Amino acid sequence: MGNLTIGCYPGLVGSMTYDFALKLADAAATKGHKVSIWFSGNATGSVKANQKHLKDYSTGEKYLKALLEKGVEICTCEACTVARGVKKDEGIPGIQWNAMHWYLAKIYSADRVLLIGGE
Amino acid sequence: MGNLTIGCYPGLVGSMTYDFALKLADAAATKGHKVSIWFSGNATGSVKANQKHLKDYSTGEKYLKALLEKGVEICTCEACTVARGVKKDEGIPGIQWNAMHWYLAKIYSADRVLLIGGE
Amino acid sequence: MSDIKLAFVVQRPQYKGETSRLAITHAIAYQTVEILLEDGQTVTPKLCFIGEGVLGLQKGQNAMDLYGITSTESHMKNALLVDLDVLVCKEDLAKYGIPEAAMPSAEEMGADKSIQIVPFTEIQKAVEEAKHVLFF
Amino acid sequence: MSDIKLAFVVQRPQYKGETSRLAITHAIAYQTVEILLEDGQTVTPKLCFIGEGVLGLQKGQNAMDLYGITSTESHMKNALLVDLDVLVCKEDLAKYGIPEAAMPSAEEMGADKSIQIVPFTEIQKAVEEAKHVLFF
Amino acid sequence: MKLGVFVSDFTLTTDTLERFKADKLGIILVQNGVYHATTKENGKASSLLDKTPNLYALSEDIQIRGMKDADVDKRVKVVNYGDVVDLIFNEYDKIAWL
Amino acid sequence: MKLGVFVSDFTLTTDTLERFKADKLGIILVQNGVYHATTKENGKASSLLDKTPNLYALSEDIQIRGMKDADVDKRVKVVNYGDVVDLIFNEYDKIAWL
Repeated sequence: MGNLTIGCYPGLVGSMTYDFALKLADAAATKGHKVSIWFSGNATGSVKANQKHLKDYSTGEKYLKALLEKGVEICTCEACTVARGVKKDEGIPGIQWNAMHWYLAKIYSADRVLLIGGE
Repeated sequence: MGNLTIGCYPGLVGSMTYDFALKLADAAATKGHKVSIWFSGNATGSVKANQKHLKDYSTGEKYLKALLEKGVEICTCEACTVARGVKKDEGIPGIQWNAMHWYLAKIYSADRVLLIGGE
Repeated sequence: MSDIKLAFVVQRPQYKGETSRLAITHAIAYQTVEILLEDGQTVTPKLCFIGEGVLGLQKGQNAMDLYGITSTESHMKNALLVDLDVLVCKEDLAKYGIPEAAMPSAEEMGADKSIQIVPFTEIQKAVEEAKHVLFF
Repeated sequence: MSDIKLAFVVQRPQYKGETSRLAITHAIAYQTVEILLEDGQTVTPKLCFIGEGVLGLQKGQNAMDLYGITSTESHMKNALLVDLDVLVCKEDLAKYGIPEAAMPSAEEMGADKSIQIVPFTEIQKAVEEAKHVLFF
Repeated sequence: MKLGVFVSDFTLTTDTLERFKADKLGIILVQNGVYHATTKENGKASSLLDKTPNLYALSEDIQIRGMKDADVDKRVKVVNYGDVVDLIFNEYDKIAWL
Repeated sequence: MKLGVFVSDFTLTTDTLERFKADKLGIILVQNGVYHATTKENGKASSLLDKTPNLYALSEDIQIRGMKDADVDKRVKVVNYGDVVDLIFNEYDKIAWL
């Protein structure tokens, strides 16, 4: 089994690139691979807890919690997140908050790296 | 003096299109024009209060408050905002929350309309 | 009694960011704007699709099952149900080989209007006749 | 003792969204990653600019006064100060008429490294030699 | 190198894919990138399909747009998320999202 | 109609500007759009500058990129935010952001 590290930068709502990152992570974890996800840029807004799911908008919370339960490690860039007004105690429990070197450390042991830069 | 309605959809951080919208609104208000701003899409994330201003990221709060004081009307799309996990009591005071028809109503009396769709 | 005409022009493909979808929902909001206006004041958008904006309008979309969101097709039907004029550029459908029969219809839901497949000149006219133009 | 080589390739212009700037700051983070790794484990990114990615790298930027944010120039200097290899595609600078002398330098701040203006083949080589490649 | 590239747009704004050489190149069409597999612009299939015999398109992203697997150019293999995971791990050693 | 258009990118992904006709067209270059005024690709000025004599570029967006007003093509007038407001109200009746 392999080790996949995904960097995801696009925002939660709108582009569905974010949804792609989560679905890919889920498919890889389901096959038994070790998966970690790094959020930076607009994606960091998605770690806020208590997202209201309207049917016209993607939502992340339910899927993020399911991934955490499957053993996927998820970390958000702390600076990017607080710059968007989201504080740590407002975040989804289980998601890590760290600096960019978290991503590089995961890359160190990854077999495959996918950076989805977005935009 | 004229009446300018700006629709702003891009996010607060990163693209600086958001900054453009605010600077244009400020310049128009300074010249005595009546200005209203409608936030939809990613821009709605910017109405959250207590944004931490790091020097690597645009911030909206200070500028939004200054615009409100100059008499600029600002309104965020409620559905877009709650979909991003921001609740009304977490918002910057003075910014209105309403549905998309708010924007159309402002357009009704506008002399000039600028929609910045972004992306 | 006065009406303000608007042209909403969608020039980017559906399912590319949120903006192209917001064009449709913002146009639909013309139906409820009366609560914020005086009697006799109206706003009338025409919703126009050009260029890659015509991509992603086809019927048969499966967005709710696959991504948990409302499809563009469903938004288009709502637009027709509230009597919006929806213009799709004929030349651009042809350019991308999209059959005109693939456009959604809300006829069976009781809509009086259908999507109007028109030459670009009609969209130029809608833009000229509008007081304001909004590009998405 | 093992090092993982990475290639960060910036292909979009600076000041276009946040992604191109995040490439630089993420590369700089290689300097502090040791706190999360075992002794002797290192990660070494090469930061490469191609295509429109070379736009917005010029010196003389005035971002703090005008927009209240750190300039790309300042990030580039930081990258040099932490000894990153920064490769800028020679053909693309020429294509856009940007003089090589317009590239920022951190020499007066004590940096040992300078921006390396290299033919595209060198960037292809960096990508081949890397274990992973990240496009921004 | 064996490079697997995700293409998520129809109109590409960079020529990156043209420039890098790979011993083995795979193109995985996702999101609006699937139009490269389903849509002929002015009757002509996308030139992306000439770049490599290793072409894939994500089924979910075809279906959400109201198209069917049958609309896909014969050179392109329709895959699901699980297939994409296998491609990433088994067929390519570097992965890029352009 | 008198149409004032904001252009905020260097590589444009739509041909909208080519297609609509206006009696008077103004182009206001902002953000990465200012490269149309400052940068010659392969020695050639942007074809956008041939579209109309009414060309403007935002000074702040030139300066943030390390360029100077002197780098701007002579056909383009450098303006500030206040000037843009005046253009919007006095010179054009419809405004677009492409």
